[in-house]
Amino acid sequence: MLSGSMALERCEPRGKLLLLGDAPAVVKALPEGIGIPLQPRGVARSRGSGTCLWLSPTQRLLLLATESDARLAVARIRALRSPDVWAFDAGARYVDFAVAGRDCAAVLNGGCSLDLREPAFPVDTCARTRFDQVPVLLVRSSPERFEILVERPLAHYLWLGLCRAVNDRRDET
Amino acid sequence: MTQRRLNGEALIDRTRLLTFTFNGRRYQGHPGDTLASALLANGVKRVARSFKLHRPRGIFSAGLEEPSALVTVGDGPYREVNVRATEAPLHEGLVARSQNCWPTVNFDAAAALGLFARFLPAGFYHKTFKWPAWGWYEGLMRRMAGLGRLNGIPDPDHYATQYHHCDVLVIGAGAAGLAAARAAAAVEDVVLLDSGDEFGGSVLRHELAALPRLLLLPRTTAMGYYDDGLVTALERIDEVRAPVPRGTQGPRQRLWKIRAARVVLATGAIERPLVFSNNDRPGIMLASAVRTYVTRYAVSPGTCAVIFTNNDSAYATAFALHERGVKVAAVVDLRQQPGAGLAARTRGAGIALHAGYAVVDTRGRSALKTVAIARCDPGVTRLLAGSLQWLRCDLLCVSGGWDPVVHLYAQAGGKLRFDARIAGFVPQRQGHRKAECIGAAAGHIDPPSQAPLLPVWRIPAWGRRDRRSLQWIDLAHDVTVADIELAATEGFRSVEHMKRYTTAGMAVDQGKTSNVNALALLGRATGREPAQVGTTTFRPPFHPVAIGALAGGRVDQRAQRFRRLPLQWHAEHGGVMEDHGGWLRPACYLESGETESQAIDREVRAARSAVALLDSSSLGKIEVCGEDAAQFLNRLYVNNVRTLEPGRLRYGLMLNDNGIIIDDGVLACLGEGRYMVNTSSAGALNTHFWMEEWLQCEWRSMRVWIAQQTAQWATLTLSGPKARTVLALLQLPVNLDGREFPHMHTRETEFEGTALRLRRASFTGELSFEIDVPADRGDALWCRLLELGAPHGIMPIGMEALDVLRVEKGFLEVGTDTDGDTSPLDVGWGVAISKKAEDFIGRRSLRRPAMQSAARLQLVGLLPAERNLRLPVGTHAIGAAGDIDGHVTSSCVSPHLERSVALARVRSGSTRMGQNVSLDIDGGRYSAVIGSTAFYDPKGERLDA
Amino acid sequence: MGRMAHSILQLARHAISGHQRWPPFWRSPQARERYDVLIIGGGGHGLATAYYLARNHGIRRAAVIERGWLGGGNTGRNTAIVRSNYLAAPSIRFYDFSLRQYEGLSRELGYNIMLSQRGVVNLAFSRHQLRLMNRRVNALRHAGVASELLTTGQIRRLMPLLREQSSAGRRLFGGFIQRRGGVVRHDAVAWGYARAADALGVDIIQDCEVTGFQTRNGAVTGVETRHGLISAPRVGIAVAGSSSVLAAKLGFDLPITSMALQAMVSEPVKPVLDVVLDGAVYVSQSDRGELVIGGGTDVYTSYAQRSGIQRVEDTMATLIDLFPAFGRLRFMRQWAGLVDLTPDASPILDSSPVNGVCLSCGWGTYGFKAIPAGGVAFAHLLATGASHPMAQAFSLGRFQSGALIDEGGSAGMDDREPLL
Amino acid sequence: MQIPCPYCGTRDALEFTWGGQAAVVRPADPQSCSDEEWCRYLFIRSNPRGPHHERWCHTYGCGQWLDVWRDTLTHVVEHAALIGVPRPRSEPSA
Repeated sequence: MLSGSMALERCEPRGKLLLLGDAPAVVKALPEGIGIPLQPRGVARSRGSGTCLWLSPTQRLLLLATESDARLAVARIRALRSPDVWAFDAGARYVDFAVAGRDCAAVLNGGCSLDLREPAFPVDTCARTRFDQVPVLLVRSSPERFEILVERPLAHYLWLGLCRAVNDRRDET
Repeated sequence: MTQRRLNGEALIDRTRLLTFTFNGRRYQGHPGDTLASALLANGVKRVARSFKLHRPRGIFSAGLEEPSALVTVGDGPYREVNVRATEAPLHEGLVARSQNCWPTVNFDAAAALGLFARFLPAGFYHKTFKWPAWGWYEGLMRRMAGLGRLNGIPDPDHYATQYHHCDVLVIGAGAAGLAAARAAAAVEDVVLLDSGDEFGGSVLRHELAALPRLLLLPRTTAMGYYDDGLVTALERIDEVRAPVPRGTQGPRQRLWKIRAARVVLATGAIERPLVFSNNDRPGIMLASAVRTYVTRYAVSPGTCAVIFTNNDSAYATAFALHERGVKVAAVVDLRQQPGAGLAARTRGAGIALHAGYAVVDTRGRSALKTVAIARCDPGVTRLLAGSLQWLRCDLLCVSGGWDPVVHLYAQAGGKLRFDARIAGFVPQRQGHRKAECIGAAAGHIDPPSQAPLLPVWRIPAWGRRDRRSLQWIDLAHDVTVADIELAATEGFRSVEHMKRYTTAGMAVDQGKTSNVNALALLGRATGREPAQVGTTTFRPPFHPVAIGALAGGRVDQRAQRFRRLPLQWHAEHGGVMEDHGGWLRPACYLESGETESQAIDREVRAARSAVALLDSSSLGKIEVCGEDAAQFLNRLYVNNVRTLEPGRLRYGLMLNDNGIIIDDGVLACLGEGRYMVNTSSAGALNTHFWMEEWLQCEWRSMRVWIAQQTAQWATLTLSGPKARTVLALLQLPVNLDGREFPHMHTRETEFEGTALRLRRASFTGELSFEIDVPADRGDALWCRLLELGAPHGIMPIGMEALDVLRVEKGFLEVGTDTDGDTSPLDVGWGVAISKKAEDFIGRRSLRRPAMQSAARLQLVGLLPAERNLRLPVGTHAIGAAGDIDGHVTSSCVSPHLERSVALARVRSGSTRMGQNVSLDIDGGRYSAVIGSTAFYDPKGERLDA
Repeated sequence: MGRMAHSILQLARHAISGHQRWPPFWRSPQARERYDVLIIGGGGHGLATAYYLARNHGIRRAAVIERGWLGGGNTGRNTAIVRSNYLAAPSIRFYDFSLRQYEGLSRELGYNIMLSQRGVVNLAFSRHQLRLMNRRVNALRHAGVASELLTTGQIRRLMPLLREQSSAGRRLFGGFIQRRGGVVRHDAVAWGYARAADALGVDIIQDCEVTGFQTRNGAVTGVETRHGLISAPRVGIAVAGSSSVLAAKLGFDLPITSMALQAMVSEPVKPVLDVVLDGAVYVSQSDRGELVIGGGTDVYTSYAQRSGIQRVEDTMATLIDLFPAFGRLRFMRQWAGLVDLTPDASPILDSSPVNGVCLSCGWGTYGFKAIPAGGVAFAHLLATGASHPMAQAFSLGRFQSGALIDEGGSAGMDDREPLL
Repeated sequence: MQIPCPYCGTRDALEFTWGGQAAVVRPADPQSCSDEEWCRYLFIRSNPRGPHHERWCHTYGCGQWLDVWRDTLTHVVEHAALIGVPRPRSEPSA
């Protein structure tokens, strides 16, 4: 939906891969060219081969172009039979939204308590946090654009909340 | 009606007229007016009746501290009660009326209470109304109490919430606040908020708006200071416009939650009145408020004024009135020596100055007409005989000094001290980084007095008659000097006791103009200085907040956070969606003209005779992997997990360490060190949380990884004799034959290019297949199965049918057939447990005497003697001695057994098979036989098929 | 108890004299050197205990010492609700005894505590909840405590402003009511008991903080206070949220966690709610017209009698989901009490590991409604050394034997927040 | 209230779940301990008024359990660390 300078949209489905394991083992298991973030809240972008988000010391989420990419990756890693790296298809688990525009940070602050000013939350930072009552995963893809990943069962509830947050700023614009 | 509008500059737009009504009469005002200034401009004096004694009251202040002028504003759904007339901005068509009076504010029947005032001292109701019981009097009391009347209509407006981070938060845009904000904004992110919207006037405001790192929040009032410097503030967005239909506008108000590295409180000070006889008449106002009405709104609240003060600041009011041509009859100053310059200037203006005098009484039934002044001794302890004289005036401007607004400072944990200079409480130390007071809020009242303020908490009454019950301290709650002294006499020496006993400071204004007078007088009555008495706690909010604003966006569709199934199909096909453990799931599917019980019965029969399709997507799906996964699960579940082979399933019970059942589910071994745990729907989150807690906090050396994959998968359950037939039509690359793929086994395969998992687990007692597919494929597969199964009589079923099926089969449901006191021993797991060698969570607790007791409630089946009597869940069994013998936990009339069956927890039930229990249903006694819980297909041939 | 009886005549007489000669509610005595029984904690429980010690057991050489001002703890910080609609038999018996005492208290104390038995209503928002309620109603009926299931229609008549179905999917299935339940003017309970205990000779000493204890071979001999040492062979501790702090001074720990219980009031309005609502949100309308709203506890240890904003927001969201018409009403004041929670949400009324010291604690969020029964039972324990028949289930030993009293009704684990 | 998560940085307390007193030792062999010892482990807590050593989980964030040193009177969090990571000496000890 559009309102003033704000754009709120639901993103196209993409492949998602949940990676469990300690960083070194995970790096070893992944094909060449796919980097993973080592720092908390880090985002690693690999040429062509998608984006990897830091979720926790032992969890990362790999975003890939298509769902089949993700399934292949799962199969490949399973094939390694490593007891220290585990991969799960998470393509259907999350729904992705994006909010873009000059006020995007303020819109998110309509329900999220984080400091989203650029110095505190620069581009290519991700964070798990909450928007109102909903656990979300925020990714800042550009100074004026955030992606919001949410688990499917709460996606509708979150969408209503984000629409509300955009509307609530109408008096500003 | 007299017009009291003055000439000279003001912050109102004289070029435009606004029409409004008050108590049904039409008046006019200007943009920029508040309801209060507009009423005063129209000469309206009486606007309200007091809370307890219904005394006529007028406008007392010019701000949010207003104790008296509370009115009801707006009509229909927009009606708002207890609005301070001094805060309500005027807009075209505004409708306001007095409240808490009948029939009118000018003639209020309840004012008769005044005659009995002396019989109604503080706490009088505690000393009376005991016979025959309080209830006899309460109704009347309740109708008398309260102020405005709610319209009873849902609030049509909506409210926003906004988090904000900044380096410096400045509260209050007076001179001090403006300076602080401008200085900081050069180098830091700054927020400057103020209850008004001037920000030092249009010029300065323009300038400020241009500063890139400064955010201005007009019409915003700080409400509270919470842990770690979280400041909440309420922005009144729409108050300058007339109400408009919902949704056509932005939010009505916005609740800000601001986190600042530094909070600067430039919240100013509130003027304190003086306490004397009959000091509550309409026409008696705070001196500073009168000044505001004159200079800001160009309104004179009266035609002839008297100033009554104990400090220099009120002289400015005298001069302001004088300069605008309003007659000032006299300045009455309690001090023998006012500031020299002021005295001269007053006399120079031809205003009579009575130094060393006090206002000792007032007259005027409907509004102020005359005031009596008398000479007093330097300490104002007594009045000099023969010095009494009456002055005609319709406006009395009082000033007893100033109280810094230190509410947020105190909420931030700042300590206060009593400052004799201003006879008020000020911040103890400066430079409090969390919340620093500056300017008047820090006690720096300017202009600084030439002559010191003379603290006088109560003016002696003239004559012998006791007037203490006519000397008002808290105008909002009708608390008088007599009430405070009564509290002291009766032993309520603590300021908190006095507050609760007299209710001083507990009204809507929270005693902003009365608290210090009240505590000082309590001190006087108990021989203590104000400093020793101390203040009451400054509790948030500083100023009342609409409940809707606190609820923010969590209304209507967002009132509850329910989880949604991945399938949209249900609601569109008659599914009755209800809350099941936080998920919205279909209770049943209503076909036209059907009752719920008919629908449930139809669904049950389909499951038993053909095949049912159930959306089980909310089933918890937690993947537990790693070298130590088996050992990990073996410690968490009552069952032996080590012996679980790949491709197999096992039912599991999970306890807390107190030995109580907290969840059950099905464990699947998918391969070497790979397990899938299917928890109950309600338990998915808790169980995952529980696992992580043990892994991270207790068994940190274990090599285990846990993934909460519940949301990734849709789970569709085919259940019934024809389940296999229908599933076969999908032509999965899996041999579905019962010998190849028996009960309690699982398979992983692919379907149309995506992963698919099959489990032969059954909660219905019928041959069942649980099918997992990625959540976004759920809808498609569901429809496909309905299509393929149609010839075989497939039917979607809901939770209620499932409940009947599992009760028939005698499967327990955690949280329904168990409660916070149920151990596995109570549900027949003793033998299984004794076979397990290793320890598991909760095992030790089972050995405690109370858990071993033979008299515990144990889960059994009940067959009522009356075959068709459906036992209400919760029905109690009564023992021979009249003691409680147990209770029914689940129950249904089984369509297949064609009789009523029930699950129940019965005292030592497992040892009482075949015996009768006596059930009490609404006083009637019914009998039932205790038996096994497996009513249907006890051998399990159907699900093993 | 001549000077005890307040009455309208007395009120009139004092009105003539300008209310200047009312006797004080209680003396402000200096602590004596020794007492037969010393009660720590001048809240409802401590004061009631003192009163019943003197009245039921003739022990008048007793004192109540209070760190601050009497009734300043949870007694003055709760939502003032009284009810006995519990689930477990021992709880029902105990709390109903308490309610019966409340019913006669105004006359017994000669002081109107303004008991308003307007009925306490619980609501069920799922079939499951409604079934659990039926179990509770039957348990109550079997214990001789009247309560009834309510249809949605009956609830509609009791609460015309209640919204039964929300567009979010919440739906009302029914509820149940205990008509004898209601509210009391909370401060009056503390004041009434204090006044009555004082009249029977009990010393009430305020601003008297306990700094330590004196013991000789495992038995208490006295209490050290800001006002010096006070000797007593028997000491009763009734300090709610501070129980663990005093226990630590005596060298033992308790199965107790102290948490902040939030409460708030709205501005006063003419009557809009004539029953007490318990459950999704705890709300009633005071005789002054304010909505008194219980906000639930902050789930972490806290001794700060201070409240956060999150709880208020959660509570208000629930409130206006049920009563959309309250949206424009303003919330006026918030505060927090300091509650002492046990693992099974039931109290501890028992002697302690230190001889002579007895405990009345673990009242959690049920303390106020338990005051009269707690006072009777604790007085009995202090006077006889044996636990009162109706309080035997509330022993310290139950945590060892496993005989917990399941009042939480929860399946052992409170609802956790989700992990993404 | 805010808690400085060693991974995610300082976050509002409403992202965390409280886990009670930290470092409560579960008996190595529960079967061999007395009812009294078991009770102590299950239920008896220090519940101090002032500095407290607790366990919190960053549920809405990284999902990690943390050792937190917090003052129960002021709600000030003095330190937060990963479970098992000892608290720096410099910190005033709880």
